[in-house]
Amino acid sequence: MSRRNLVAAIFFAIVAIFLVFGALMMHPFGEFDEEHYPEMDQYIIDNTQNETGADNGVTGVVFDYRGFDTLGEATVLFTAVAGVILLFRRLKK
Amino acid sequence: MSGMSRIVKTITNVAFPFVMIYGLYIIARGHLIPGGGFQGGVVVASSLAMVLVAYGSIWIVGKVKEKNLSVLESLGAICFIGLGFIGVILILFYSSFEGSFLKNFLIGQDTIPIFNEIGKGISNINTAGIIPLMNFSVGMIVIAGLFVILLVMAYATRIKEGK
Amino acid sequence: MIYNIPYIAAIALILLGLYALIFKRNLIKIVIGILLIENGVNLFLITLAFRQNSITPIYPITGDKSMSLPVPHALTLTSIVIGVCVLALMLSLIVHIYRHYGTLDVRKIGREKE
Amino acid sequence: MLEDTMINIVHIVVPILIVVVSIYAIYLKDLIAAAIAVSAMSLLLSLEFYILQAPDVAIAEVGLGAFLTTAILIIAIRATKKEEEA
Repeated sequence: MSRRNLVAAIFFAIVAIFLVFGALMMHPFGEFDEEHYPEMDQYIIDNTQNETGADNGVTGVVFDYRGFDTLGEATVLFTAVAGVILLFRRLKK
Repeated sequence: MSGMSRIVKTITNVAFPFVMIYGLYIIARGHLIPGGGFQGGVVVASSLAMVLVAYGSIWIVGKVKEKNLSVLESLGAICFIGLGFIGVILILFYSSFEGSFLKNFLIGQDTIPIFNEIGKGISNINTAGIIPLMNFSVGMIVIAGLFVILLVMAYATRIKEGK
Repeated sequence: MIYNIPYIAAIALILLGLYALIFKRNLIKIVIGILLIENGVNLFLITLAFRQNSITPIYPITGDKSMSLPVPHALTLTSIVIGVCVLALMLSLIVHIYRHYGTLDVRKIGREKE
Repeated sequence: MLEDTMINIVHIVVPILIVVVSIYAIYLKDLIAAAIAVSAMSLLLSLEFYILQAPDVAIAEVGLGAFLTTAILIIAIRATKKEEEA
Protein backbone atom coordinates (compact mmCIF):
# COMPACT_ATOMS: atom_id res chain seq x y z
CA MET A 1 0.00 0.00 0.00
CA SER A 2 1.49 3.25 -1.10
CA ARG A 3 1.53 6.45 0.91
CA ARG A 4 -1.33 7.99 -1.10
CA ASN A 5 -3.61 5.03 -0.41
CA LEU A 6 -2.72 5.14 3.30
CA VAL A 7 -3.67 8.83 3.61
CA ALA A 8 -6.89 8.22 1.66
CA ALA A 9 -7.80 5.28 3.91
CA ILE A 10 -7.29 7.37 7.06
CA PHE A 11 -9.47 10.17 5.64
CA PHE A 12 -12.15 7.65 4.66
CA ALA A 13 -12.17 6.11 8.15
CA ILE A 14 -12.57 9.52 9.85
CA VAL A 15 -15.49 10.50 7.60
CA ALA A 16 -17.10 7.08 8.09
CA ILE A 17 -16.90 7.34 11.90
CA PHE A 18 -18.51 10.79 11.94
CA LEU A 19 -21.30 9.80 9.54
CA VAL A 20 -22.19 6.59 11.40
CA PHE A 21 -22.32 8.37 14.77
CA GLY A 22 -24.50 11.05 13.19
CA ALA A 23 -26.89 8.42 11.86
CA LEU A 24 -27.15 6.70 15.23
CA MET A 25 -27.85 9.95 17.09
CA MET A 26 -30.74 11.13 14.90
CA HIS A 27 -34.19 11.43 16.40
CA PRO A 28 -36.29 8.25 16.07
CA PHE A 29 -37.61 7.45 12.62
CA GLY A 30 -40.97 9.03 11.95
CA GLU A 31 -41.57 10.71 15.31
CA PHE A 32 -41.44 14.44 16.05
CA ASP A 33 -41.39 15.72 19.63
CA GLU A 34 -41.76 19.39 20.72
CA GLU A 35 -38.10 20.14 20.13
CA HIS A 36 -38.19 19.09 16.48
CA TYR A 37 -41.73 20.18 15.64
CA PRO A 38 -41.93 21.32 11.96
CA GLU A 39 -43.73 24.67 12.20
CA MET A 40 -43.09 25.82 8.62
CA ASP A 41 -44.32 22.59 7.06
CA GLN A 42 -47.39 22.56 9.29
CA TYR A 43 -48.22 26.12 8.18
CA ILE A 44 -47.90 25.11 4.53
CA ILE A 45 -50.06 22.01 5.04
CA ASP A 46 -52.77 24.03 6.77
CA ASN A 47 -52.88 26.92 4.29
CA THR A 48 -52.00 25.49 0.88
CA GLN A 49 -55.62 25.06 -0.22
CA ASN A 50 -56.57 28.63 0.63
CA GLU A 51 -53.46 30.44 -0.57
CA THR A 52 -52.52 28.60 -3.76
CA GLY A 53 -55.71 26.75 -4.66
CA ALA A 54 -53.89 23.50 -5.38
CA ASP A 55 -54.87 20.26 -3.70
CA ASN A 56 -51.39 18.83 -4.09
CA GLY A 57 -49.13 20.35 -1.45
CA VAL A 58 -45.90 19.53 -3.26
CA THR A 59 -46.99 21.38 -6.40
CA GLY A 60 -47.99 24.34 -4.27
CA VAL A 61 -44.53 24.44 -2.72
CA VAL A 62 -42.66 23.97 -6.01
CA PHE A 63 -44.50 26.60 -8.04
CA ASP A 64 -45.73 29.10 -5.50
CA TYR A 65 -43.85 29.23 -2.20
CA ARG A 66 -40.49 28.33 -3.72
CA GLY A 67 -40.81 29.55 -7.31
CA PHE A 68 -37.26 30.88 -7.38
CA ASP A 69 -35.91 27.36 -6.88
CA THR A 70 -37.81 26.18 -9.93
CA LEU A 71 -36.45 29.13 -11.95
CA GLY A 72 -32.89 28.20 -10.99
CA GLU A 73 -33.50 24.57 -11.84
CA ALA A 74 -34.76 25.52 -15.31
CA THR A 75 -31.62 27.63 -15.76
CA VAL A 76 -29.42 24.66 -14.86
CA LEU A 77 -31.23 22.42 -17.36
CA PHE A 78 -30.84 25.07 -20.08
CA THR A 79 -27.12 25.42 -19.35
CA ALA A 80 -26.61 21.64 -19.45
CA VAL A 81 -28.27 21.38 -22.87
CA ALA A 82 -26.12 24.25 -24.17
CA GLY A 83 -22.97 22.57 -22.82
CA VAL A 84 -23.72 19.18 -24.38
CA ILE A 85 -24.49 20.71 -27.79
CA LEU A 86 -21.31 22.81 -27.59
CA LEU A 87 -19.14 19.81 -26.71
CA PHE A 88 -20.45 17.58 -29.53
CA ARG A 89 -20.68 20.26 -32.20
CA ARG A 90 -17.46 19.34 -34.00
CA LEU A 91 -18.09 15.58 -34.00
CA LYS A 92 -21.39 15.67 -35.78
CA LYS A 93 -20.30 15.68 -39.40
CA MET B 1 -26.96 3.51 -33.26
CA SER B 2 -28.76 1.73 -36.04
CA GLY B 3 -32.19 0.23 -35.57
CA MET B 4 -33.03 -2.91 -33.65
CA SER B 5 -34.99 -5.98 -34.76
CA ARG B 6 -38.57 -6.15 -36.01
CA ILE B 7 -40.01 -7.38 -32.68
CA VAL B 8 -38.69 -4.37 -30.78
CA LYS B 9 -40.06 -1.97 -33.41
CA THR B 10 -43.54 -3.53 -33.28
CA ILE B 11 -43.75 -3.41 -29.49
CA THR B 12 -42.54 0.21 -29.55
CA ASN B 13 -45.29 1.10 -32.03
CA VAL B 14 -47.90 -0.37 -29.70
CA ALA B 15 -46.59 1.06 -26.42
CA PHE B 16 -45.54 4.56 -27.52
CA PRO B 17 -48.97 6.34 -27.62
CA PHE B 18 -50.07 5.03 -24.24
CA VAL B 19 -46.92 6.17 -22.46
CA MET B 20 -47.07 9.59 -24.12
CA ILE B 21 -50.74 10.16 -23.23
CA TYR B 22 -50.05 9.09 -19.65
CA GLY B 23 -47.29 11.69 -19.41
CA LEU B 24 -49.50 14.45 -20.81
CA TYR B 25 -52.21 13.45 -18.31
CA ILE B 26 -49.75 13.78 -15.46
CA ILE B 27 -48.79 17.27 -16.66
CA ALA B 28 -52.38 18.45 -17.11
CA ARG B 29 -53.65 17.32 -13.71
CA GLY B 30 -50.48 18.01 -11.76
CA HIS B 31 -52.15 20.22 -9.16
CA LEU B 32 -54.75 17.62 -8.16
CA ILE B 33 -53.03 14.22 -8.26
CA PRO B 34 -49.39 13.18 -7.66
CA GLY B 35 -47.51 14.64 -10.58
CA GLY B 36 -46.56 17.94 -12.13
CA GLY B 37 -44.39 19.45 -14.80
CA PHE B 38 -41.16 17.61 -13.99
CA GLN B 39 -42.66 14.15 -13.66
CA GLY B 40 -44.90 14.32 -16.72
CA GLY B 41 -42.08 15.77 -18.83
CA VAL B 42 -39.83 12.94 -17.72
CA VAL B 43 -42.43 10.32 -18.72
CA VAL B 44 -42.93 11.89 -22.18
CA ALA B 45 -39.14 12.12 -22.66
CA SER B 46 -38.93 8.42 -21.73
CA SER B 47 -41.38 7.50 -24.48
CA LEU B 48 -39.41 9.55 -27.03
CA ALA B 49 -36.19 7.89 -25.85
CA MET B 50 -37.81 4.50 -26.38
CA VAL B 51 -38.43 5.40 -30.03
CA LEU B 52 -34.83 6.65 -30.27
CA VAL B 53 -33.43 3.36 -29.01
CA ALA B 54 -35.69 1.21 -31.18
CA TYR B 55 -35.34 3.01 -34.51
CA GLY B 56 -31.83 4.41 -34.28
CA SER B 57 -30.60 7.97 -34.10
CA ILE B 58 -29.93 8.40 -37.84
CA TRP B 59 -33.61 7.80 -38.66
CA ILE B 60 -34.67 10.26 -35.92
CA VAL B 61 -32.32 12.99 -37.14
CA GLY B 62 -33.87 12.66 -40.59
CA LYS B 63 -37.31 13.33 -39.11
CA VAL B 64 -36.74 15.85 -36.30
CA LYS B 65 -34.53 18.90 -36.60
CA GLU B 66 -32.47 19.76 -33.55
CA LYS B 67 -33.11 23.49 -33.97
CA ASN B 68 -36.88 23.00 -33.62
CA LEU B 69 -36.38 21.33 -30.24
CA SER B 70 -34.19 24.23 -29.13
CA VAL B 71 -36.98 26.62 -30.13
CA LEU B 72 -39.46 24.58 -28.05
CA GLU B 73 -37.21 24.72 -25.01
CA SER B 74 -36.67 28.47 -25.33
CA LEU B 75 -40.42 28.95 -25.70
CA GLY B 76 -41.02 27.14 -22.42
CA ALA B 77 -38.46 29.25 -20.60
CA ILE B 78 -39.92 32.48 -22.01
CA CYS B 79 -43.43 31.42 -20.92
CA PHE B 80 -42.18 30.71 -17.38
CA ILE B 81 -40.35 34.03 -16.95
CA GLY B 82 -43.19 35.93 -18.63
CA LEU B 83 -45.73 34.49 -16.20
CA GLY B 84 -43.42 35.58 -13.41
CA PHE B 85 -43.19 39.15 -14.69
CA ILE B 86 -46.94 39.61 -15.21
CA GLY B 87 -47.26 39.70 -11.43
CA VAL B 88 -44.92 42.72 -11.38
CA ILE B 89 -46.40 44.50 -14.41
CA LEU B 90 -49.94 44.44 -13.00
CA ILE B 91 -48.87 46.88 -10.25
CA LEU B 92 -48.72 49.64 -12.91
CA PHE B 93 -52.39 49.22 -13.83
CA TYR B 94 -54.05 48.38 -10.52
CA SER B 95 -52.82 50.50 -7.66
CA SER B 96 -54.41 48.28 -5.01
CA PHE B 97 -52.70 45.16 -6.31
CA GLU B 98 -50.03 43.67 -4.05
CA GLY B 99 -47.74 42.10 -6.60
CA SER B 100 -44.30 40.56 -6.66
CA PHE B 101 -42.27 38.28 -8.91
CA LEU B 102 -43.99 34.90 -9.45
CA LYS B 103 -47.14 36.18 -7.73
CA ASN B 104 -50.16 33.94 -8.22
CA PHE B 105 -52.31 36.74 -9.66
CA LEU B 106 -55.26 34.65 -10.83
CA ILE B 107 -56.27 33.26 -7.44
CA GLY B 108 -58.81 35.14 -5.37
CA GLN B 109 -59.33 37.94 -7.93
CA ASP B 110 -62.44 39.54 -9.40
CA THR B 111 -61.06 41.65 -12.26
CA ILE B 112 -61.66 38.87 -14.79
CA PRO B 113 -65.28 38.15 -13.87
CA ILE B 114 -66.07 34.66 -15.14
CA PHE B 115 -62.63 33.05 -15.09
CA ASN B 116 -62.90 31.16 -11.83
CA GLU B 117 -66.21 29.60 -12.88
CA ILE B 118 -64.76 27.88 -15.99
CA GLY B 119 -64.41 24.16 -15.50
CA LYS B 120 -66.05 24.05 -12.08
CA GLY B 121 -68.10 21.01 -12.95
CA ILE B 122 -65.31 18.99 -14.52
CA SER B 123 -63.82 17.88 -11.20
CA ASN B 124 -62.50 21.37 -10.34
CA ILE B 125 -59.72 21.43 -12.91
CA ASN B 126 -59.41 25.24 -12.85
CA THR B 127 -58.78 25.96 -9.21
CA ALA B 128 -55.13 26.82 -8.94
CA GLY B 129 -54.61 30.09 -10.84
CA ILE B 130 -51.37 30.09 -12.81
CA ILE B 131 -50.02 26.78 -11.49
CA PRO B 132 -51.33 24.68 -14.46
CA LEU B 133 -49.83 27.16 -16.93
CA MET B 134 -46.49 26.91 -15.13
CA ASN B 135 -46.81 23.12 -15.25
CA PHE B 136 -47.17 23.28 -19.03
CA SER B 137 -44.16 25.59 -19.49
CA VAL B 138 -41.92 23.51 -17.21
CA GLY B 139 -43.10 20.38 -19.02
CA MET B 140 -42.04 21.91 -22.35
CA ILE B 141 -38.59 22.74 -20.96
CA VAL B 142 -38.06 19.25 -19.55
CA ILE B 143 -39.30 17.35 -22.63
CA ALA B 144 -37.19 19.33 -25.09
CA GLY B 145 -34.09 19.48 -22.87
CA LEU B 146 -33.82 15.80 -22.02
CA PHE B 147 -34.64 14.67 -25.56
CA VAL B 148 -32.04 17.03 -27.06
CA ILE B 149 -29.39 15.71 -24.64
CA LEU B 150 -30.11 12.07 -25.56
CA LEU B 151 -30.37 12.79 -29.31
CA VAL B 152 -27.11 14.73 -29.55
CA MET B 153 -25.17 12.18 -27.49
CA ALA B 154 -26.54 9.21 -29.44
CA TYR B 155 -25.95 10.82 -32.84
CA ALA B 156 -22.42 12.04 -32.10
CA THR B 157 -21.25 8.62 -30.83
CA ARG B 158 -22.99 6.55 -33.49
CA ILE B 159 -21.28 3.52 -34.96
CA LYS B 160 -20.00 4.53 -38.37
CA GLU B 161 -20.92 2.08 -41.10
CA GLY B 162 -18.61 0.97 -43.89
CA LYS B 163 -15.45 1.76 -42.00
CA MET C 1 -32.69 1.32 17.04
CA ILE C 2 -34.31 -1.11 14.60
CA TYR C 3 -36.46 1.64 13.13
CA ASN C 4 -33.46 3.78 12.22
CA ILE C 5 -32.73 1.45 9.30
CA PRO C 6 -33.47 4.01 6.49
CA TYR C 7 -30.96 6.44 8.07
CA ILE C 8 -28.34 3.70 8.16
CA ALA C 9 -29.11 2.76 4.54
CA ALA C 10 -28.62 6.38 3.44
CA ILE C 11 -25.29 6.60 5.30
CA ALA C 12 -24.21 3.28 3.74
CA LEU C 13 -24.99 4.59 0.24
CA ILE C 14 -22.96 7.74 0.88
CA LEU C 15 -20.00 5.73 2.22
CA LEU C 16 -20.06 3.31 -0.75
CA GLY C 17 -20.06 6.25 -3.16
CA LEU C 18 -17.15 7.84 -1.29
CA TYR C 19 -15.21 4.56 -1.46
CA ALA C 20 -15.69 4.37 -5.23
CA LEU C 21 -14.73 8.03 -5.56
CA ILE C 22 -11.44 7.60 -3.69
CA PHE C 23 -10.15 4.11 -4.51
CA LYS C 24 -11.43 3.34 -8.03
CA ARG C 25 -9.38 4.38 -11.06
CA ASN C 26 -11.86 4.03 -13.92
CA LEU C 27 -13.66 7.29 -14.76
CA ILE C 28 -17.06 5.67 -15.31
CA LYS C 29 -16.81 3.93 -11.93
CA ILE C 30 -16.14 7.35 -10.39
CA VAL C 31 -19.29 8.67 -12.08
CA ILE C 32 -21.25 5.73 -10.63
CA GLY C 33 -19.90 6.67 -7.20
CA ILE C 34 -21.18 10.23 -7.61
CA LEU C 35 -24.60 8.78 -8.55
CA LEU C 36 -24.61 6.69 -5.36
CA ILE C 37 -23.83 9.73 -3.18
CA GLU C 38 -26.65 11.66 -4.84
CA ASN C 39 -29.19 8.89 -4.27
CA GLY C 40 -28.09 8.58 -0.65
CA VAL C 41 -28.71 12.26 -0.01
CA ASN C 42 -32.14 12.02 -1.65
CA LEU C 43 -33.05 9.05 0.53
CA PHE C 44 -31.91 10.95 3.64
CA LEU C 45 -34.12 13.96 2.81
CA ILE C 46 -37.19 11.82 2.13
CA THR C 47 -36.61 9.90 5.35
CA LEU C 48 -36.55 13.18 7.30
CA ALA C 49 -39.93 14.10 5.80
CA PHE C 50 -41.74 10.98 7.02
CA ARG C 51 -44.19 11.10 9.92
CA GLN C 52 -45.54 8.00 11.56
CA ASN C 53 -49.14 7.13 10.62
CA SER C 54 -49.36 9.80 7.91
CA ILE C 55 -50.63 10.16 4.34
CA THR C 56 -49.19 11.98 1.31
CA PRO C 57 -49.60 15.80 1.30
CA ILE C 58 -52.63 15.79 -1.02
CA TYR C 59 -56.15 16.81 -0.05
CA PRO C 60 -58.81 15.55 0.74
CA ILE C 61 -57.74 14.19 4.09
CA THR C 62 -59.59 11.28 5.66
CA GLY C 63 -59.80 10.48 9.36
CA ASP C 64 -57.47 12.02 11.93
CA LYS C 65 -54.23 11.24 10.11
CA SER C 66 -51.45 13.78 9.67
CA MET C 67 -49.54 14.58 6.47
CA SER C 68 -45.88 14.04 5.65
CA LEU C 69 -43.85 17.23 5.20
CA PRO C 70 -43.99 18.79 1.68
CA VAL C 71 -40.87 21.00 1.61
CA PRO C 72 -38.24 18.18 1.55
CA HIS C 73 -40.22 16.53 -1.26
CA ALA C 74 -39.94 19.69 -3.36
CA LEU C 75 -36.21 20.01 -2.66
CA THR C 76 -35.62 16.36 -3.64
CA LEU C 77 -37.59 16.85 -6.86
CA THR C 78 -35.30 19.71 -7.86
CA SER C 79 -32.22 17.73 -6.86
CA ILE C 80 -33.09 14.72 -9.04
CA VAL C 81 -33.46 16.76 -12.25
CA ILE C 82 -30.21 18.66 -11.59
CA GLY C 83 -28.45 15.31 -11.02
CA VAL C 84 -29.30 14.07 -14.50
CA CYS C 85 -28.04 17.33 -16.07
CA VAL C 86 -24.72 17.03 -14.25
CA LEU C 87 -24.46 13.35 -15.27
CA ALA C 88 -24.92 14.22 -18.96
CA LEU C 89 -22.21 16.90 -18.83
CA MET C 90 -19.77 14.58 -17.02
CA LEU C 91 -20.27 11.76 -19.53
CA SER C 92 -19.82 14.12 -22.49
CA LEU C 93 -16.48 15.24 -21.06
CA ILE C 94 -15.49 11.59 -20.48
CA VAL C 95 -16.20 10.70 -24.12
CA HIS C 96 -13.96 13.59 -25.21
CA ILE C 97 -11.19 12.47 -22.81
CA TYR C 98 -11.33 8.94 -24.23
CA ARG C 99 -11.07 10.18 -27.81
CA HIS C 100 -8.07 12.37 -26.97
CA TYR C 101 -6.03 10.06 -24.73
CA GLY C 102 -7.32 6.59 -25.65
CA THR C 103 -7.72 5.46 -22.06
CA LEU C 104 -10.04 5.83 -19.08
CA ASP C 105 -7.46 5.19 -16.34
CA VAL C 106 -6.95 8.19 -14.10
CA ARG C 107 -3.21 7.51 -13.59
CA LYS C 108 -2.43 7.44 -17.32
CA ILE C 109 -4.33 10.54 -18.40
CA GLY C 110 -2.01 13.47 -19.10
CA ARG C 111 1.24 11.49 -19.01
CA GLU C 112 1.36 10.29 -22.61
CA LYS C 113 2.90 13.34 -24.23
CA GLU C 114 6.03 13.57 -22.06
CA MET D 1 -52.63 -5.17 12.64
CA LEU D 2 -51.50 -7.51 9.89
CA GLU D 3 -51.11 -4.52 7.56
CA ASP D 4 -48.84 -2.72 10.05
CA THR D 5 -46.69 -5.80 10.42
CA MET D 6 -46.33 -6.15 6.64
CA ILE D 7 -45.36 -2.47 6.26
CA ASN D 8 -42.77 -2.81 9.03
CA ILE D 9 -41.26 -5.84 7.32
CA VAL D 10 -41.08 -3.95 4.01
CA HIS D 11 -39.46 -0.99 5.79
CA ILE D 12 -36.70 -3.35 6.92
CA VAL D 13 -36.25 -5.44 3.75
CA VAL D 14 -36.14 -2.78 1.02
CA PRO D 15 -33.21 -0.67 2.41
CA ILE D 16 -31.14 -3.83 2.85
CA LEU D 17 -31.81 -4.75 -0.80
CA ILE D 18 -30.81 -1.23 -1.89
CA VAL D 19 -27.46 -1.51 -0.12
CA VAL D 20 -26.79 -5.00 -1.56
CA VAL D 21 -27.53 -3.91 -5.14
CA SER D 22 -25.34 -0.80 -4.76
CA ILE D 23 -22.48 -3.02 -3.54
CA TYR D 24 -22.87 -4.97 -6.80
CA ALA D 25 -22.76 -1.69 -8.76
CA ILE D 26 -19.34 -0.95 -7.25
CA TYR D 27 -17.99 -4.50 -7.38
CA LEU D 28 -18.73 -5.64 -10.95
CA LYS D 29 -15.94 -5.32 -13.52
CA ASP D 30 -18.21 -5.27 -16.57
CA LEU D 31 -19.37 -1.68 -16.93
CA ILE D 32 -22.70 -2.44 -18.65
CA ALA D 33 -23.58 -4.83 -15.81
CA ALA D 34 -22.74 -2.04 -13.36
CA ALA D 35 -25.08 0.32 -15.25
CA ILE D 36 -27.89 -2.25 -15.00
CA ALA D 37 -27.20 -2.55 -11.26
CA VAL D 38 -27.55 1.24 -10.93
CA SER D 39 -30.89 0.99 -12.75
CA ALA D 40 -32.11 -1.73 -10.35
CA MET D 41 -30.98 0.38 -7.40
CA SER D 42 -33.03 3.33 -8.66
CA LEU D 43 -36.10 1.11 -9.10
CA LEU D 44 -35.87 -0.18 -5.51
CA LEU D 45 -35.26 3.39 -4.30
CA SER D 46 -38.47 4.54 -5.97
CA LEU D 47 -40.33 1.73 -4.17
CA GLU D 48 -38.85 2.98 -0.90
CA PHE D 49 -39.98 6.54 -1.71
CA TYR D 50 -43.49 5.26 -2.34
CA ILE D 51 -43.56 3.49 1.02
CA LEU D 52 -42.33 6.69 2.70
CA GLN D 53 -45.44 8.55 1.38
CA ALA D 54 -43.78 10.56 -1.42
CA PRO D 55 -45.40 9.48 -4.73
CA ASP D 56 -44.29 12.64 -6.60
CA VAL D 57 -40.63 11.86 -6.00
CA ALA D 58 -41.26 8.19 -6.81
CA ILE D 59 -42.59 9.04 -10.30
CA ALA D 60 -39.64 11.34 -11.02
CA GLU D 61 -37.12 8.80 -9.75
CA VAL D 62 -38.54 5.91 -11.76
CA GLY D 63 -38.49 7.98 -14.94
CA LEU D 64 -35.17 9.72 -14.59
CA GLY D 65 -33.17 7.30 -12.47
CA ALA D 66 -34.22 3.98 -13.87
CA PHE D 67 -34.63 4.89 -17.55
CA LEU D 68 -32.79 8.01 -18.73
CA THR D 69 -29.72 7.60 -16.51
CA THR D 70 -29.24 4.05 -17.79
CA ALA D 71 -29.70 5.20 -21.39
CA ILE D 72 -27.10 7.98 -21.06
CA LEU D 73 -24.66 5.64 -19.25
CA ILE D 74 -24.96 2.92 -21.92
CA ILE D 75 -24.52 5.45 -24.75
CA ALA D 76 -21.33 6.71 -23.10
CA ILE D 77 -20.02 3.20 -22.34
CA ARG D 78 -20.60 2.10 -25.93
CA ALA D 79 -18.47 5.01 -27.17
CA THR D 80 -15.58 4.05 -24.82
CA LYS D 81 -14.21 0.86 -23.30
CA LYS D 82 -16.56 -1.81 -21.95
CA GLU D 83 -14.24 -3.38 -19.36
CA GLU D 84 -12.54 -1.97 -16.30
CA GLU D 85 -8.85 -2.86 -16.36
CA ALA D 86 -7.32 -4.62 -13.36
